[in-house]
Amino acid sequence: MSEYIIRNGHVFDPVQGIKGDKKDIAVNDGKIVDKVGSGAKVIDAKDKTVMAGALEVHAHVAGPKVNAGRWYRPEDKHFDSHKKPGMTRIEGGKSIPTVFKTGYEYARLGFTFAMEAAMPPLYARHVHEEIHDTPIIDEAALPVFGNNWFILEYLKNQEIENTAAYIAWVLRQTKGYGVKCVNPGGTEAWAWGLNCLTIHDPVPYFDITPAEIITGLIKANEFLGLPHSMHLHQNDLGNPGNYKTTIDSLKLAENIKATNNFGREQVLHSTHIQFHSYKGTNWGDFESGAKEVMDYVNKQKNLTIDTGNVTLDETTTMTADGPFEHHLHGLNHLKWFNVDVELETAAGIVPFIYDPNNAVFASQWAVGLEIALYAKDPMRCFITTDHPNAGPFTRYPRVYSWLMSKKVRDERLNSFKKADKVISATTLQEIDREITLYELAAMTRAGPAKCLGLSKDYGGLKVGMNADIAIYNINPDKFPSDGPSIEKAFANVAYLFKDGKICVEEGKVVDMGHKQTFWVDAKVKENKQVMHDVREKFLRYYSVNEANYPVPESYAPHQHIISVDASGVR
Amino acid sequence: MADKITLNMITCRTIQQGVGMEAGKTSKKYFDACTIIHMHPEDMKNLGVWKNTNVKVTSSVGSVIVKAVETREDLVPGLAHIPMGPWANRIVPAYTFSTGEPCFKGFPVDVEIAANERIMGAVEVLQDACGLIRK
Amino acid sequence: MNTVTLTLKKVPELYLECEQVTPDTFAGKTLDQIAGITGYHGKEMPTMGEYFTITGESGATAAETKIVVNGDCTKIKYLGAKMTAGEMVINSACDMYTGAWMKGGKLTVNGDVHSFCGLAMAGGEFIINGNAGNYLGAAYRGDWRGMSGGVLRVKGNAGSDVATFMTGGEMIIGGDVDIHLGTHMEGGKIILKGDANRRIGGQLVKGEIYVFGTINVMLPGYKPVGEVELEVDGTKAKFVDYIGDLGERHPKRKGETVYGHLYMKK
Amino acid sequence: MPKEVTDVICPFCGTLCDDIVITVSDDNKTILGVKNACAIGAEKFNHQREPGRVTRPRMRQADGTFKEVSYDEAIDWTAKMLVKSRKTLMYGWASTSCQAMSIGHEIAEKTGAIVDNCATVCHGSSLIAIEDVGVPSCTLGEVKNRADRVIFWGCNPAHAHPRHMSRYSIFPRGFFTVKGHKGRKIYCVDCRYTDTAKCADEFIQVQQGFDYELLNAFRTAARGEALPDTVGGVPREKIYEIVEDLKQARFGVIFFGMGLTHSMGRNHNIDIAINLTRDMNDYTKFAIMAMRGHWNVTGSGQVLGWQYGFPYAVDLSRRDQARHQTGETTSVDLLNRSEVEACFYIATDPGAHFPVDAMISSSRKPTVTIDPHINCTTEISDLHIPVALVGVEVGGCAYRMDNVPIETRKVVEPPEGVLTDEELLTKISKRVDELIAGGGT
Repeated sequence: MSEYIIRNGHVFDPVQGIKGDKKDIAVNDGKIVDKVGSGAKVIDAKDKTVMAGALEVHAHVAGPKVNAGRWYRPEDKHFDSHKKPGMTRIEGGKSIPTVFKTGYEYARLGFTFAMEAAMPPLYARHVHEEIHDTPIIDEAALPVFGNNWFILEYLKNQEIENTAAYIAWVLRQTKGYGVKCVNPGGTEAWAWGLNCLTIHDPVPYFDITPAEIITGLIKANEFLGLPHSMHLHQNDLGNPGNYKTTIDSLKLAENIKATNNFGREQVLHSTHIQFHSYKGTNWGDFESGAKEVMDYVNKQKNLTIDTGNVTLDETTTMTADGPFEHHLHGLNHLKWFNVDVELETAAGIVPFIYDPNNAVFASQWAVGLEIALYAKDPMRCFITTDHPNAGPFTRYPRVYSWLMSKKVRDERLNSFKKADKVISATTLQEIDREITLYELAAMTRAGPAKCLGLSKDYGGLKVGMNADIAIYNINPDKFPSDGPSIEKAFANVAYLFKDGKICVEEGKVVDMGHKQTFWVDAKVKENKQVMHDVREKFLRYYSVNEANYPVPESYAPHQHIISVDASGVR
Repeated sequence: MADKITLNMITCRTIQQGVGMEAGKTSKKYFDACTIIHMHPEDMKNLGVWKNTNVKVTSSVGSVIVKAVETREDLVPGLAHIPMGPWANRIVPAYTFSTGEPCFKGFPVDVEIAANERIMGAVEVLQDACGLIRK
Repeated sequence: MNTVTLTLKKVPELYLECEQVTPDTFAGKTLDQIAGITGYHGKEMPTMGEYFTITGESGATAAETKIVVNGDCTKIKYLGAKMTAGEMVINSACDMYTGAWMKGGKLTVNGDVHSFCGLAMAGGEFIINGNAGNYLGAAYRGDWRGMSGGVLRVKGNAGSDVATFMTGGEMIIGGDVDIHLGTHMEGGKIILKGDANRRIGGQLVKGEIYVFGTINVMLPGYKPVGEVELEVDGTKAKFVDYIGDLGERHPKRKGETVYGHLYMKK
Repeated sequence: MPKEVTDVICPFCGTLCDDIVITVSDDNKTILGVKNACAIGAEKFNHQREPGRVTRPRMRQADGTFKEVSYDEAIDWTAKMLVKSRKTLMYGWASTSCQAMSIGHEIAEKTGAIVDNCATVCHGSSLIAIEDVGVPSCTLGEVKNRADRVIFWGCNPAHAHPRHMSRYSIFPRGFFTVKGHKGRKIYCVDCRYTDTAKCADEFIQVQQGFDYELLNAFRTAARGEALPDTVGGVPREKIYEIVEDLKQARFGVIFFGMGLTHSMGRNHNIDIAINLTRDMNDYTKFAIMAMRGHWNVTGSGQVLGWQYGFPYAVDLSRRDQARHQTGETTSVDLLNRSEVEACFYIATDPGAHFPVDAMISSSRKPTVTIDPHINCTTEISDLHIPVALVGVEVGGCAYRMDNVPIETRKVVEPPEGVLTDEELLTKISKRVDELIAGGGT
């Protein structure tokens, strides 16, 4: 493998505390090294910004509902399907790009890793087929557990060890990465057309509450010592007044300590928290609850969050929160897709237009920015658009421009048709903070890597770490002052190194890299009870045989397996 | 009794057609399963056709010889069924209403007795239409 | 207004896709530049010059440009698609997507058009002096935004799925239509001078359909509520007012449910 | 000694039963017995070793007879046809693996072809409807575990999906459905008194072609509005009675088939059935599902979906853009209008299943057919390339009618020297690359 020396770039690396100093970065054999020989290829990064490859902590990029969203929306790409010159394939789709476009676009934005945020275990093969076909970036997927019958039954009796053993079994069957929990209990209730809107609403038949599910999954996750924490999409998403349920849910993590060998400190990751930070009782008296939520988050060191920034586009919402999508369809009457998945979960899809002329959508936009701007510790708050729910990930450069420039975001804020209403319902106008490049590196690189338990090799530029490096045409000393220039600078990297290879050069894909699928192999003590239950459920309730459930090796030809051993835990 | 009667034609799957298909398109099972027209007894009476007699079925696009049979899957008078296959497709109008789907179900056909006409084989019935049979 | 005249030299072997033949693309271009514009013929990308004799002169803007197309255009797609201003006259029948996504200007076809013409039309005037095919003024697949503005006038008959997901604008059909007229309509106005086959206004949320002839089978979701005297496209007549589709959702305005209306000439 | 292979997936219909047990000869070459499969599935496995199976490509001669050629010659001929043709129809894919499809799409993108699958004459209407109005659905296990109202509308699983009723929809006992059939009310709506109708508690005979009107009446009745005396031959009282019963369901499901997709109105019949399902979700829980035919037609839609964003009829002829328009880029329309100048068929038999006019048009173009067996299409093609039987002689991913992916299993070896779809397509793709690099197009 070739050697590189990236010279004279402004390096931003929270892992080493480097804040824009001019530094050379040496690369050899896929790793960042001390020094390289004189034959190393020189990359001139003068007047450029150098960061580690970014990590996407939460996006819907592969799997059954993502794909349904693609194919049932031909109108999303009828005018947006094209092939760029070079080695790439046809790239299609605005709100839900095809796998090819997903890989290329992430790479062009400087990303080297993306986490698929919700994998129904029964559909794991589908998720992996798409991951397999997504070029360049490394990916992993989180199986959903919050409405799984095994989990509901074990946690009803507080059987943490059985819960953990079952999780370990599922991770192995599905090549999954961690524990995702979406609208705990609410999605099972949805199988009867119902929902759980607070964490104390009982789940029909199973006689358990969302609070018990959340607590139990956090404990099981720590029992196993997984690299990532429990990853929660809370109850009552998107409704005015939900910030109380949000804080109630976060409180469940109090006094639980992270137990793992990966340097992860949080026990709960609360995702797209923008959608969960609303005050008021209806859309008329709606107000931002970002301050209240972030005050709590800032205090609690064992929490991480991601934002879920609304980008004000036409997009496609999709979530395992089935009842929410039904509710949304009732509001906008656009085509509704729903799938209930036996014993496990559900998913819904509805196209959505975040019209900036609408005060509610403009306020949601403001809440998302408030979340990030109120975050005291950028290592615990990550920027996402909950792609494609609040907007497509391809809009990250625009989100960055709003966060990094008060001028740019105030221009947007003040040009809303209902600007007065948005200004009075939120506190955004009062916030002067501008996210710095160093903070951005924490919110998109070092932070997510640590949160995912990958900080040993990813998210930084320390010697020995993986050579995933993004170089932007940004001179920190002359940071652009207008929105379009900031967007342009972040939209196409000057260079993207992935595993020490140049994959993107001035926005052009030049190499497909060595794409890997990450998954976690958790070892537990032999658990006869759980294996009996598995056999029983497959015999009686599943529609596939147990032997046809696992994801075969061939689906992930380049695996990056992270092993944990919980067989000694008691 | 009429020389010919007009019926509403549908072409559908049957399990025999499915088995025949998997046995091979040139198999006897396939031939037996697909070279039939299901008719209501009343329509057969009107036409004066005995069961298991060959008939000629003609639509706007062409004709095909098949064997008239009764079915245990009851039809209403006026409705007829030929299992899907190359024989049925000799008479299925290809017009799709710009939906991609031709008119497999619900098109008018005339049925007349053709007791002495031969039913073609699966390949033959297609090759014949395509003009690929050298006479 | 300046005029560019295209005369077809040879009928394409496959179908020629000419999205670029609009006043918008031609405006401000020399004849040589126009001749150099490419279309698609399968995977080939022939120039307009290969297929057309091009004469005349374009205007500085689309609004000042008129295009006249002569010759047998039955195998040409996308003529006038996405035009926003100016004028086009096609003295031939033409194929799919003629005038699709049209936003403004005037497009006249002196002949028949195939399917998907006037698709999602948003403005302007589109006149078909012949028959139209299926999905006239309908939405593109998957879209809930069909024809939303402008006037689309057909002298002859139109096919099936006309004006599906129409949200605005006006469509006048001189002859008959086949099945599914105004399905999923949520606004706009359809005037049908001839007869309709079946399934008129199915799943219609909002909008008006006027029928001068007969409907083969009326949908069960329509209910007569009275008679009205109306002047429709220059004709004064008595119509029976049906509301519907009663099986579909309907918006409310000031506490009152807003139904769609199907007016049948008495 | 013969051995048993368990948990085998049946590569026949969209039910994708995964509990088949196959007895295989000691040398892994012959299937000796099939357990658990329906009559059609069993026939498919048993047909694997038919006498006289073609194992080498065959090229049609001027006199109409076929001559055996080598795989290399066949691959070269195919690649040249694809590179030369300005617009090619690449149709089929429903009976091959997702992995093979992927390679096929790459070829299509390079050579400028249209990729279409068997949905085009089957559930294409359903896909249009879902594109238009979405679909509330579920997995088949949900039906087994929860459904207490099941409607079969214009479908006949007794014939087309023989084990559907016993595995998922009528008879099985599930978690919340311990009484099995007794706890479910089964409706069948059809224009014929089918064998499925005979299993139903209530048969509603609708006049052929009046499904849309009847569904419109169901929706109108659900909103408490007035109805005419009869709709599509069904009395008004019956309609009200059924709608009220459906509202009482705890979990209802509608299965529909080609009675809706093929009849007048096509996609609109499904579109309105989906809207009825959506309406029912205002009262209770309701789902609707297409009874997909070919075992992996759903998979083709999925792979096309994630690669290009459209479920079928994907036009890559421009090579730098993917487009989709049913009615234009669909196989039958392309053939009717002679929009393509070469045909490439794989894992399907349009000769048996397309209307004759479309096949007459096809027979006048250079045509390659890739199929394990001789079928109607192979006999009007210029070239027939035999391949291994996917799901029997080679594995690969398939998607069930509810989109659940299942990896099919290899149970026996293919005949000696016969390539798999994946191997063959990879070789064609390579040859295409060589030709293009050599200045083909």
